[in-house]
Amino acid sequence: MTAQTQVQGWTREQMAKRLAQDIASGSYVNLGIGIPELVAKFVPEGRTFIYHTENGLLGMGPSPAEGHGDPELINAGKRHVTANPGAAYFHHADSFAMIRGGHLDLSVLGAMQVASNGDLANWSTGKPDAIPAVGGAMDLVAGVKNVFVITQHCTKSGDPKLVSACTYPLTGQGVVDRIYTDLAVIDVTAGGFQVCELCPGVSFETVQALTGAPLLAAAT
Amino acid sequence: MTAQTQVQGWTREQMAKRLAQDIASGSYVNLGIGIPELVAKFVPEGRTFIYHTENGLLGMGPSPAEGHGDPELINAGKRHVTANPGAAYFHHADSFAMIRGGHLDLSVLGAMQVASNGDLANWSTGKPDAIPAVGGAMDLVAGVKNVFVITQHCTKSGDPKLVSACTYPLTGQGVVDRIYTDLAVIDVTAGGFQVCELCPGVSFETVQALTGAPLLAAAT
Amino acid sequence: MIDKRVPSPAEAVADISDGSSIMIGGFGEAGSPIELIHALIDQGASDLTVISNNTGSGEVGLAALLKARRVTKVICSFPKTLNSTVFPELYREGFTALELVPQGTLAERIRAGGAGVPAFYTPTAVGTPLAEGKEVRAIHGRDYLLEYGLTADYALVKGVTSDTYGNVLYNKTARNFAPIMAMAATISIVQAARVIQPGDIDPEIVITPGIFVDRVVEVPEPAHESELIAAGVSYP
Amino acid sequence: MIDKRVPSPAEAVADISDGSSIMIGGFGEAGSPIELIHALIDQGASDLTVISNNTGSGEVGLAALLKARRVTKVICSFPKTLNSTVFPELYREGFTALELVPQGTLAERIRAGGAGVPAFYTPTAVGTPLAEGKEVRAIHGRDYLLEYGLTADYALVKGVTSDTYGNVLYNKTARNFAPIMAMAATISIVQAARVIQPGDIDPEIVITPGIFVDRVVEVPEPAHESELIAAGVSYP
Repeated sequence: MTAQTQVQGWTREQMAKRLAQDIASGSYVNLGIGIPELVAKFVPEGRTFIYHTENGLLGMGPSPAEGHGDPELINAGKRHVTANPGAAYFHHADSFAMIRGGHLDLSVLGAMQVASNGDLANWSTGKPDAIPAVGGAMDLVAGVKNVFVITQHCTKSGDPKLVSACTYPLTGQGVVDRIYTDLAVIDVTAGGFQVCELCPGVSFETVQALTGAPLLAAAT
Repeated sequence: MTAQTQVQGWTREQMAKRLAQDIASGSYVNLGIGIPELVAKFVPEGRTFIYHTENGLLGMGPSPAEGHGDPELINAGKRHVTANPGAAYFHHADSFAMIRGGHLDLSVLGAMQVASNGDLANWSTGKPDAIPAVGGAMDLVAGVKNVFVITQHCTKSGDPKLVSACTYPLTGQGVVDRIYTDLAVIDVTAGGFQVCELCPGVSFETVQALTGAPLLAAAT
Repeated sequence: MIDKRVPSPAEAVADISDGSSIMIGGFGEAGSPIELIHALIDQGASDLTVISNNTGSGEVGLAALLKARRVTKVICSFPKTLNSTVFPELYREGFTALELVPQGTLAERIRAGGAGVPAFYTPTAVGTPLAEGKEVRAIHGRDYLLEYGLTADYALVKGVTSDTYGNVLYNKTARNFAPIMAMAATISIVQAARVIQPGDIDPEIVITPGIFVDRVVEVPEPAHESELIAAGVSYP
Repeated sequence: MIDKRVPSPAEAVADISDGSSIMIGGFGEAGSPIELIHALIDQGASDLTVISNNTGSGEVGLAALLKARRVTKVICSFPKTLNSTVFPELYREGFTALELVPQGTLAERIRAGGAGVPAFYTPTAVGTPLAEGKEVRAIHGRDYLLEYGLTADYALVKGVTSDTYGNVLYNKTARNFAPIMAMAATISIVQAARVIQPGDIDPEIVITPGIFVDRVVEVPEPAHESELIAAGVSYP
């Protein structure tokens, strides 16, 4: 049994809810596939977020009722979605102009590894037999104003995902601003990883032990 | 009295009508300001041309009845126009994507000078006190598949406009395919200017005398 | 009178020759021109280069074209999809080569190709394996990669409505790559559920102006990839 | 609730400071945001760089802003218009500098600025005086110029309809530079004849998605430059 499994951290939903607290009302947000999608379930009272999906929709709404999906109204994860009032459709070059041009406020992505200098690896294991597939991840991290990562603190086999240097192929260099894990909220600062908030019941030392790079304590 | 004024050449309307004969049905055409605009009056029987105006309209129609103009429906010359059935509006970047991307079949432009290598000068006298203004001319000659010039053979003071080398600032290098003047239709070939057709009653020698570069006779 | 209609998907793709480059619209199944792709399979052209965001699912549409061993190269951003087994096999076998391009770079390269922009700089993929072999240039203090415009011999795209001039409207997120692919291909072929007369589309709402379209074919009830797969279809 | 409305043109332009760069929509009078420009004149900011296709006519709108000696540089393609005397005088005097850019290069530079493309190559102006000082690069055997993306602190544009999220529709050829300027400016300000609620515009026909728009001001009966000039108006 690894160290991590002994720690009772936040659930995925709690991680997503915690992240949503940090999004300002009126933000334009792109949510990646997987845990990032859960963030849409936790819009704080009184705030409005507008969701962008890179396949060509601003103002993406929730999934339709089962059986009411339109195969031509999907999100980047190719799931059926809906369009909210005030939505707009556009083609791919315009969609990535929004991304690359810095018009989106926030990109929320999963990660395989994040380095203490903000490097992100989330698209390939680099294994020779892997079919490489990148999608829009490199565009998002290169262009969006703020990049938040949401991920389990460690891999399934217990290895740290927060590391001193990524060993997997990079998605972007120095692009991650903040990381939300099951154990903590961690900022990427000029000095490296800095704890912003610990999951209740989880100690700084525990998080440090499960992190592959030095952690700075929360600013006081 | 200059040589030119003794020659009875084609009228502007005749020049425009002659040029229109050389446009294939279904062509996408951009007409410059001045004599080029007259071409639209002479669509040969059975053909359809679609006119592009670079300020954002494909399918431009004729001028509206006096007093029925919309100040927000104008052509590149800033005159009131109409939109034909099947028209489309678009923004300036898309409009010049059509031009630069080689999607237009024909650009018809006026000229101050055309050189025998196809160089065109039609935007500036280069005089120090002139207010330089270029508009879309350089984009049109760089991008459109075929460039036809329509112009009087000589300037008002009788100087040739067809020359061995332009003395005015260039609009583009080696861009003109064919020239329609009041005296002749002249191709720009690898060997220089070549007469394609003479205005009835005008001799090759007369045209040569009024041209500032050697003329090749029409191919037989 | 200008009329870009052709009677059938088969006639629309009849002249595509071996070795052609073909842009195929769609993001996943949304906007995938299945009837045109199936006509291309029937037609038989091979050694094709396909530029498309994905590589298809199941054994219909784009995946079926691959399975028929007609495609020797794909340029795409995400060649993995649910139910996608065809491409991985061809790729591992070495039959189909892959040029992997970030999605936004792919879109911008296609748009550039259509707009007569031969090359441009982008911040995407700087410092990653996908920057290998590419020119890096610092502009205003930041590094960018040089990327080239992308054109193709043909584009196959799916609209919802077109007029006979080739002015096209799309359905929701099925729009995706279609407008820029129509710009970037020498011959752009549109399948649309409804083909109407010039003047029947408000010029303010046209998405693809007809100048970018060469052929229009009416396909009144286009198939959806997921429904074909659910029905167990394997084309042909 | 997101609501980008501001009550008046004056409030919409209130924070524009001396030395700002401002993109101003319009091709001739079509799409010229006259009420926003007049509010800017009233506001008093000076030493402005204006990016606009023309330099205005008569002594209203853009020409009036120039006449008020607020603009020390213009970046434009065609600074000569019928009834345009203001700019030529300021230019000859040396008060207002001119960066002359071919119209399509201007449009593409603005679009690039908005799309995060720092620079691109174009065939336009190769071998002309407007190529002086610019990098020339041969790509696939043809020469191209390197041109840089253009951004600005503000954009002032005119739409016909907007919703409170800033999704904008335009009127005919008044669309021209507005959509790309809205993309390229840090703060984009739209005057629209009608401001409606989110959901009142079909998402298929939105021209400028709200993400590119920061402020929307309703100007129900916008003036037309030619009518003001015909009426002998000289602003202020």
